Amino acid sequence: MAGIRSLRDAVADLIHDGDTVAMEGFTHLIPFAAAHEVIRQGITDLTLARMTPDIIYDQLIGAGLVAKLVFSWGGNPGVGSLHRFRDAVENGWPRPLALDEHSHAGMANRYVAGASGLPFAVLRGYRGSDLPDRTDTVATVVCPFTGEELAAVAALTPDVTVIHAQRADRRGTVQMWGLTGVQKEAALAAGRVLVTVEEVVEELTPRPGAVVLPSWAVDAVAVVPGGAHPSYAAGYSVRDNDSYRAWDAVARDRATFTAWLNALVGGREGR
Amino acid sequence: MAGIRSLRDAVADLIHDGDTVAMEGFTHLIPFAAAHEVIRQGITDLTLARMTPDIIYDQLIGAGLVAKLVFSWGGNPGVGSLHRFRDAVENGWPRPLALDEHSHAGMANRYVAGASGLPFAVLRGYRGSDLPDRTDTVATVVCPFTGEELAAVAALTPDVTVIHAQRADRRGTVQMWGLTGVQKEAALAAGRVLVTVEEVVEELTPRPGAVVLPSWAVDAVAVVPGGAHPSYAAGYSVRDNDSYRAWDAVARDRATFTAWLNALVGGREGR
Amino acid sequence: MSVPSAGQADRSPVTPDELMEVNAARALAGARTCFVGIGLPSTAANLARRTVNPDLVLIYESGALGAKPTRLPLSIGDGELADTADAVVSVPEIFNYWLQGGRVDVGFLGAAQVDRFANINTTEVDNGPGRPRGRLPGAGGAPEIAANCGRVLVVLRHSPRNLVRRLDFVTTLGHGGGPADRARLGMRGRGPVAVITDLGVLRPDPETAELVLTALHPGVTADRVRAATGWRLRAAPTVSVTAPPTDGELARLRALKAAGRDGPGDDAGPGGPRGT
Amino acid sequence: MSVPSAGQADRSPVTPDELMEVNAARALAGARTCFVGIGLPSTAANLARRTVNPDLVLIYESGALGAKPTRLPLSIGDGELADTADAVVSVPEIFNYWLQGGRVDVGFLGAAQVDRFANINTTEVDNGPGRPRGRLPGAGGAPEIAANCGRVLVVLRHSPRNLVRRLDFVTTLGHGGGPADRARLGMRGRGPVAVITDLGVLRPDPETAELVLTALHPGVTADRVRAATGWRLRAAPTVSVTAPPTDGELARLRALKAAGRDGPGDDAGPGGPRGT
Repeated sequence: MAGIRSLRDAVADLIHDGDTVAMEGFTHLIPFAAAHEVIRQGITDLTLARMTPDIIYDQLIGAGLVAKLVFSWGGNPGVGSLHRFRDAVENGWPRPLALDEHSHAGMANRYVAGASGLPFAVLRGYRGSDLPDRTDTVATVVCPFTGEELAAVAALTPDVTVIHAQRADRRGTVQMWGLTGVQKEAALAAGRVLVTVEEVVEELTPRPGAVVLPSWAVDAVAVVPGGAHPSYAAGYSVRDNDSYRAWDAVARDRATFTAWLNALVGGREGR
Repeated sequence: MAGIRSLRDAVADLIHDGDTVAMEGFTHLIPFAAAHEVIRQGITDLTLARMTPDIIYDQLIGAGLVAKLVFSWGGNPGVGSLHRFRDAVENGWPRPLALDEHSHAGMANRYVAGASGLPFAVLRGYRGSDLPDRTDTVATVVCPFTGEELAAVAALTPDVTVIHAQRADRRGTVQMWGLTGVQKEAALAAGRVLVTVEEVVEELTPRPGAVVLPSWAVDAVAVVPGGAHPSYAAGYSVRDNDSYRAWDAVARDRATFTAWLNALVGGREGR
Repeated sequence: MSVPSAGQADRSPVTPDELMEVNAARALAGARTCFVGIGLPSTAANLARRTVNPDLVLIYESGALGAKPTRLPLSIGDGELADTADAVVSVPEIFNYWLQGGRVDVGFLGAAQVDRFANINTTEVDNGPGRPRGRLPGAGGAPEIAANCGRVLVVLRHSPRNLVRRLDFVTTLGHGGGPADRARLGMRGRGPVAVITDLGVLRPDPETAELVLTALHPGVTADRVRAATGWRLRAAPTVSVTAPPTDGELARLRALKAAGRDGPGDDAGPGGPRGT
Repeated sequence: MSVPSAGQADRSPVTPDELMEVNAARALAGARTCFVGIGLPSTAANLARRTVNPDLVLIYESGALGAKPTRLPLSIGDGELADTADAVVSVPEIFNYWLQGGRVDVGFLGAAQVDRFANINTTEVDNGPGRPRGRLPGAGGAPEIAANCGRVLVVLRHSPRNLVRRLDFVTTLGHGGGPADRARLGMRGRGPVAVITDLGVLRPDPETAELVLTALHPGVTADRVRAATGWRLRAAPTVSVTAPPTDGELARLRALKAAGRDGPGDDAGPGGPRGT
């Protein structure tokens, strides 16, 4: 049953050194505030999973907290490279970054398998690609009915999944709408679930396109208005494209990034 | 792209002797009017698939149009037996009925595989049950990562899926809400899709909990108000429990059933 | 909660079905989530929400998560289930993400036949030589409910025809042929922990997994239960007597069933007993 | 549709990028559904909806089915994609039911590197001895888009660094090493049918599956294309010249891009070219 907690306490309780953490949200509803709290608390040696690492993981990688990245597309959407991700992969700065690299379809199905309590999922994917040579989480299975060989991907079961949603009720039932990506699957695949929300309301009136996570499938809810910025929460904010562009200059250089990091860690109210 | 057609023409065009047909709807939104049109047109030698055959298939079976039934729970919900189904299985009247029998989880995943363009789906199911001994659409697969053995079910890909929905727009985009069961999967698994709707509207305003099938995923839409009766369409009607109960007496006896059938076939406007 | 003697406020005597229903509801005390079959399980689960477990989350295979019906649903797909649910999801999602995902504490099943290892038949019965096998509704959700819930409760009326030594068909595995079978088959949940009938309660023996008599309803003798059981039923070292229904339990159960009189609902639906 | 000469109404000359974008849009004539990567593919698909194919259904991997954006989306997850869509579904559903289910006619991909069999690299490039391999964004949706769409269009700028004899990494299979490879691997779609660049159009030779020059944009010579190609590019028996952009095409393209000036959007995002 989800308790309504402060973000600081919820992160400290639920996310630990060495955990596999998924912070999901497909461009929309990316839980930046929670990631910044992880940086402030210095929770480290993380394996981070996310279809699109986006600048949220560029920041965690640059902060030196990430040992391994599980992903399928690592760019700054609409802008260009993730420079901290590239620097870690190409130069090992500030630490080497192991990769478990997939296609979007593969990552999505890895979460589906995790949410479904299955050890693997089947898809028509990866054929002819060099990707399977680099990972031990892609294999093949043979259909017992047709004999056809298909790709199998191992279930992805994070220790913790963190997502941002529009709102929750006081019991901790969560409601989100708009592009809801792979968040339900990532949450249900995880051992623990932390949700930051724009607001808590007395009653979750039904919304078109809403995905609801019952309170008993969530471990903690933290109220963080604007907690997806510079991503957005449909109905509450719009994507801050200027911040995404500005990140390019911050992240391109180790010194400017380090200054950004120090400012974030120095000020508890930094974001 | 879905055309808005008369039910008579749509059934005649899309459903043929010998087809595998799924008429889905989990208690809610069962496409009774379309089934009655199939009976009137005498389309026969059908393989019928449906998780819960319900009285819609009791009627088709009793009419002698069904060679095989693919299903997972065959009762009259809230009432008792499906007498025509039992008479066909136990006594071969009016013709023998072959069965391909599954659990709900297995049937649901067979449709999922079909909708996903996969030859099979994986689940934790059927273990220790005698069901797999009677079907060639359940097998096992071994997880290539953990070595665990799991159940595999063959994709179910009907020639035609028929569903009932609340409404469509003039282009044939379909919207349904409430308990939407396995309808999306059954429709997307099929070669052809026929949807009966309560009404056609100028614009499909978004609805909480709505499932939308784009017009290009549907072959024909027929406007049949009350086309789910004695099942129901949330927002338009309520389940007619009296009719479900009354069916028990009609179906229990071959003579009373035959009288019902003659009345249906005799009157084009019979329903 | 105090347990006053039964029948003080309500004039009509407690029926055997009511004893079954009240004790089935009580078995849901402490559970967080329950996967509910229509019929007796639904009656019990809805009574539990009005008595021992107001926060119990009811999950129906039609896709309703956290349904809070105001009266007994007549079918698994009643509109009120969707209208009152925390969330409505597709049938594949209910089975894959919520049931198979291991998120349900208790699976509550009806049955046509139960054997001494709590295996369940809802497929067909042998009517004897020269007669066609009698067709039952089939599996419904039961095989995966029994496999994937944390624990399973079974509720059915006691008779030698219902509680049998050997099933005519194993639709749903309970404990197979003994205590190791579930583990051998990789089943995640504990399987059936109680069979609650109109005469008493049977539970699997911890050593053998065979169902033994653990409780009698008030006024029922062990001999009567044995006579109604199709195998040589053994008794647990201690056989208790179930507490009589309280006034509150009985009043709420009767109100529930009166409001649901629009249709039967006790003897059919997926997971329910034989559909005849 | 009449094809007047270009530039009559708009004073600024047509750019090579505009030739690429207009011809990419034209390649969508007759398609029903298109799976759209952000960047150049999105520009082309949105232009097609304003010119050759008003009814084209745009499918974005973020879950938007039938999006009708009023301006170029900057990211794959722009709010307007959801707001204007016929339906918004989950990311697993987009990939499993809609893409893998075989419901998409055309997959439209960007690329960092394309080889002579239209295989695609978006993972990493070899920067030469002693230097670390250059990291690209990765696969995104491309491997399954290329596998499961009816046919695939690839759009990228022409240079010897982009169109290479041999990829440093095969992210996404085009035609493998020849015409039989897709069938051998059980791929359902036809794979890449055209590579549209700022210089012209390459298509796979029907016999060998090797990309050959089939069309030049106005004013471009075959020699210039060969010089910009990393393998010894052959020409098809007939090499046509693409029709110059019409006034309408150019006006709509420029209006689209002007409205999208809020951000780049041409050189990043899943399926887009190298993210630098």
